[in-house]
Amino acid sequence: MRVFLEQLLNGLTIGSFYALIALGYSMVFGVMKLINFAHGDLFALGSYLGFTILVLGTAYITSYLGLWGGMIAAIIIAAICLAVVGTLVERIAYRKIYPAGRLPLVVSALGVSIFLQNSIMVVWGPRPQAYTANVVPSAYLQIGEVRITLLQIIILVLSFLLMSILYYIIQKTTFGAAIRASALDRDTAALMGININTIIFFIFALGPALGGTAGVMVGMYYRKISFIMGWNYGLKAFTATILGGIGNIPGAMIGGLLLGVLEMLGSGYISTAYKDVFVFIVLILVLIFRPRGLLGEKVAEKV
Amino acid sequence: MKRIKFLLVISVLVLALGVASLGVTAADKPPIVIGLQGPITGPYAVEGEMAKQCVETAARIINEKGGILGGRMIEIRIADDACQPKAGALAAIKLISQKDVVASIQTYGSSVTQPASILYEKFKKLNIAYGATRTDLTEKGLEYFLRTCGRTDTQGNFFAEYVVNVFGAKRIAIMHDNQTFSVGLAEDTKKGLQPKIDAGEVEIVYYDGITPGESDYTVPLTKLRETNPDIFYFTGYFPEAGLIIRQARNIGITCPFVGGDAALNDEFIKIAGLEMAKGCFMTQEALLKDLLYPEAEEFGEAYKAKYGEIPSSPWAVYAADALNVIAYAIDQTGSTDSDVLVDYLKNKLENFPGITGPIAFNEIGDRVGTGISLYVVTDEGGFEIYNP
Amino acid sequence: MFKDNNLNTGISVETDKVDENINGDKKVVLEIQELTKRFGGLIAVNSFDLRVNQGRISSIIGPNGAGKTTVFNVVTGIYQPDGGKVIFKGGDLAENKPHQIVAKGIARTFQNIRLFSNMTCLENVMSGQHCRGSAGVWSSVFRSSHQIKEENRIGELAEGRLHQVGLWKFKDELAKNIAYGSQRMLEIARALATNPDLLVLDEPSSGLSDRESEDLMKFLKDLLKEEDLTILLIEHDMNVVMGISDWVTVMDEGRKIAEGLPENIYHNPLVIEAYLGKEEEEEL
Amino acid sequence: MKENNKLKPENIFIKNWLVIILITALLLFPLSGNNYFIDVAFFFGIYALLGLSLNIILGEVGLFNLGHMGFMAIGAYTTAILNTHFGIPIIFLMPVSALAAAGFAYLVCSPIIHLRGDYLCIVTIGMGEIIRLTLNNNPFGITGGPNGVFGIDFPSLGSFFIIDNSTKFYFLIWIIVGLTIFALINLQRSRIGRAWNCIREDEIAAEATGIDVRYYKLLAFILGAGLAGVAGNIYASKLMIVSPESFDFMESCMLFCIVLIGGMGSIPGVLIGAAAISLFPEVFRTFAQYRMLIFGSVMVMMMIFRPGGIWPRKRGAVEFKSLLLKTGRDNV
Repeated sequence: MRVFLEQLLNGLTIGSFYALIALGYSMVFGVMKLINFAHGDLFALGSYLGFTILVLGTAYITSYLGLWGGMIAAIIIAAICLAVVGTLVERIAYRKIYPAGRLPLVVSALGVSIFLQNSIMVVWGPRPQAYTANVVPSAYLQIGEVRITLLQIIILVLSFLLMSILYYIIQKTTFGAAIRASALDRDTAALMGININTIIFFIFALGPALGGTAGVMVGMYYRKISFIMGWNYGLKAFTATILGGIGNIPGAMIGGLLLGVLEMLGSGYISTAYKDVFVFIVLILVLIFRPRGLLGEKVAEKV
Repeated sequence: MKRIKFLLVISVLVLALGVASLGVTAADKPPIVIGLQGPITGPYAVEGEMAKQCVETAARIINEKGGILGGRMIEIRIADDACQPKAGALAAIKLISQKDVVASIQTYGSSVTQPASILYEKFKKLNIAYGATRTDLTEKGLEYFLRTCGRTDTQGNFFAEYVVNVFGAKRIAIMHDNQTFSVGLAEDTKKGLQPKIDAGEVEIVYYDGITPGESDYTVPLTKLRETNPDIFYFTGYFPEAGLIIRQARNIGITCPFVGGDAALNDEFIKIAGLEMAKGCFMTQEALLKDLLYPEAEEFGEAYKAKYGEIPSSPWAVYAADALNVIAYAIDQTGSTDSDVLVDYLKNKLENFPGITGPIAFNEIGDRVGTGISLYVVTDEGGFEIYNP
Repeated sequence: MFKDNNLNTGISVETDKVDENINGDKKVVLEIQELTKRFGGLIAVNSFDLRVNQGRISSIIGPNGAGKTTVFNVVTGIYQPDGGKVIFKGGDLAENKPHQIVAKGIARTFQNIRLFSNMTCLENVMSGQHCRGSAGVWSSVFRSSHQIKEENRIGELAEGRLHQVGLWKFKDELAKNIAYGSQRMLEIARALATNPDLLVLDEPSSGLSDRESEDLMKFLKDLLKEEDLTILLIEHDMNVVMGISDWVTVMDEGRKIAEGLPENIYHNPLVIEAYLGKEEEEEL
Repeated sequence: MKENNKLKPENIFIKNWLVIILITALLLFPLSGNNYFIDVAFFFGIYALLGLSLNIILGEVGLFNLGHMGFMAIGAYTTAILNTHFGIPIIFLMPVSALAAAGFAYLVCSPIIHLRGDYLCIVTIGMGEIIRLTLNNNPFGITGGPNGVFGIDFPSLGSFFIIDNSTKFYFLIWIIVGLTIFALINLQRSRIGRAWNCIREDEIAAEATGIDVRYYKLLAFILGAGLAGVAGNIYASKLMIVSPESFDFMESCMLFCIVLIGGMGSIPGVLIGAAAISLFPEVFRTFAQYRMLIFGSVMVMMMIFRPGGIWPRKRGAVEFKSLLLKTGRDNV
């Protein structure tokens, strides 16, 4: 029981990382029909930015802000930077290519991804970096036998908060309605007087911002960050997106959490070595039987 | 018409490559070129970089003393293998295909050394490993493969006989990372423990591998915790070691943590964080700072003079020693032919005064007599020999 | 395949007895029996019956959303029916894939033209012959004499069809680059290239100028004279329908509300109310 | 691209002229005798072969496949394992690897072939990853885990004919690439090639025109995988070692780029793309760590300024009498 609870907890923690990243994929795909391969590396970039912020600000944090304050500050700054970078990427690398269709976009996205990954390597060096201990809170709660670090709690709460805010924006506000509309049919939405560019700007700012947040959290949680981590997390998050139903916001959240839990339980009860294999097999099965993901609804081909 | 341009560009490019490759120059008094294959980039770049610095330092010392074979300088040629088996094979081919490379010092990590050594063997090129301690590397009857570092079975036995007693451990957990070196050490340790197991003094309660390069090892660690061991021996490399000690402590594994000789490294402390790292133990060949030979002094000075501090990794120093023996052998035999050199090193070389102590090789290419000690991470984040 | 009766209640079908003995001698190519197709709650086609006679032009007319195109999609195998049968040349088409149905001899066009836009017009038509070819991977790779003969045959036949629809001059243009009217004709040429027995046209004249529809009507009439072919078409444009059809079926809300000779249909109050009425509103 | 596609005679002449230049360049190149450059050219060849094989799937049929390296891995490991464990000569293993990869493709793809666009894409990614991870976990102790399988022989027939140096490997791979190109040109010009393109253009219309969409999609996967298997075979015997990390997701993405940079479904395009991907990092090695950075930005530039690829396929006049002439014409 204890083991199960611990795995579940870890699963949820990782899952919330995946979910936060997946949201970025999902929003961009929903509106642009683009698999934004650069998103994973934006996440990694966020992680490194957080690292630098914390290193530079160590003195300030320890004396004034306190660890939690420092964490929040790092997250906010990183998120803002990422929002800027994200929109820049869209401006420079994607906007001109929209008329050319989707495949060139994919290549461009891969190019951006390679570019970001290697710029991280050039700036921070090829060695894995580590969030230094003195800026990461290490307190924990002992509930029964299960030990929960405060960090985990904060991560869970924070990501849940962010997700619900986003959910509210997307589902309840008129702006969200506009986003959903343009996700369904961009041209018609444009005809209905929705300013697509604003929407694009918004998703390319918000997606990476969430990714960056996740990046800082991952850095805090595992300490070790490396410039290649973007690929692994990106791939997992994209899997989560598809699992939940691509272009579907709640789908991305549920997909992410589900993936995290699956991964942990899979490695706990099936095989540690084959946990990713297990994850992908589940994904493929889901797609065979529900070709549009868990929450995505079937749309009949109009002839 | 554009397309035609493009085609032209390509064909020109192909031709250009050809022409460029024709330019081969030769000096009148050629230096002795010795290859160094190491992880200059990639996750273990720190080891490769340090090995490069050490070998160059050693070469500088020799060259300042007037080189070998009456004034021929030693030149180091680097090939990067990024600590990947495939890249390692390519790097080996790159060195082999350069005719002026007389011998090669190869590389950190048994999983890279293994394929590379086979290639060197195929092309009959002397190669001396500095960071590959897996036992069976020398057991496969390779003619041209030697190593200046020790073997994992020495280390395994050391753990089994000494360390276990020090902590009076009964329940032993062993974790490896599925890679050549790590699995080798784990197996050797198991073998070393076998007598005690038969005698019923100890038992191995956990023995399993993890996948390197991931960031979350809580699941295997939870399994490990459920077996509540007295001592936890991790035989993998430092990036995983750093994560594992953190996560182990976080989920409440309190028993002493002992790492193999690939885990002892400043990076380990950086990743684990000092509060977690201090008090961790390592089974480890002696570090340069603990070596008391005059050659060690000299080398340490020369290195410090250039790079500010003495090398923290023991392997880099073995690399320097590899260079020393090769240079010495060439000087003595007056030949750069691999067969001659191999024969000399294996059969004639006796007590060569190396940085890491007297060096000699047995007929299968293992170094005779290397010592292992138990190190502990101090509260300041240094490493010192642990004496209970 | 099941058949539920409660759906048939209250369907009044006015059939022209005259027609039966007009073309009693004609044999039936396509027969649709009690066809039903649902999308979720919506019943698109509701136990619909139809008989298409050899060598005639039969039309289905009806207001938008009457279920005409759905009938076509079921006939051509793109949808599977929820009830009823489609019998072609005496064989049941149930469970057949679209390409198998094409091989059996039904070729179709689409309401919104679906061409292979980045291929040349000739290639578009040649692809129609695909189902009549047999060359496999090896014979294609090694250009076996049989494959070469086949390619020539396909090519010449395609050229013939292009001539027939008057698009020869565009043979090497990309399909997306030719005019809308020509694209319609190209799609018909592609359908004809499959050597069909039954040609199914989905609103062939929509988007065409009056002049072009005139030509189209003439073209279809001549086609029937020259070749042993049957045509089933959906049409919106009354003039076209009345101009060329030998037999007209009227659909509304998934049901057949009337069928008969064009002139009779033209004066059928039910039809005028259900269909023409709406048509006029649309024209306002 | 509204242009009259009929080729003017001098145009043809120039094209063939360039082909001749290119071929002679390829033939003379090894005379330079620099093994390093010859190896680079060899890897160019490998990428060309992989690019061509993916081009069948992605370029001709328009199926997103981001797991193509998986097929190569199957081929490479089949070769490696059968050769090291049972000492079967590499040459005989070439068709075996091809069949293994093709068979695998058939098994894996038949249940998922109905998926559209991005869903197929992620499934292929998943497939590629599953293969890599499984190899990495050393099932039944035959794949050697992260260290891979090593000590693979050189291709040889008895003792008189052995491919054991860079130059011979260079010719081996380029001869195979040449044969592949010949075969693909013929396929492009056959009813099969047309069927593939129809599916890429409009699946429903293709089905309604009498093309068995499912069959031809699977056929593309099988042929593509088979070629990738051959590439794997040569790759394994050249490097003498296969290890999982050579077949990771990044590599599959690179192949994807080869096809798109060159131009979908265009054979010369694929060659150019392969050249770009394989030569670029080598030519720019002097930039050391900056080179991949440059590489990434160049990819973006490419797509901004030539989204159709460097050399998009030109659909030219099809004629039926002079087939010999035709094969030479629109694609080379």
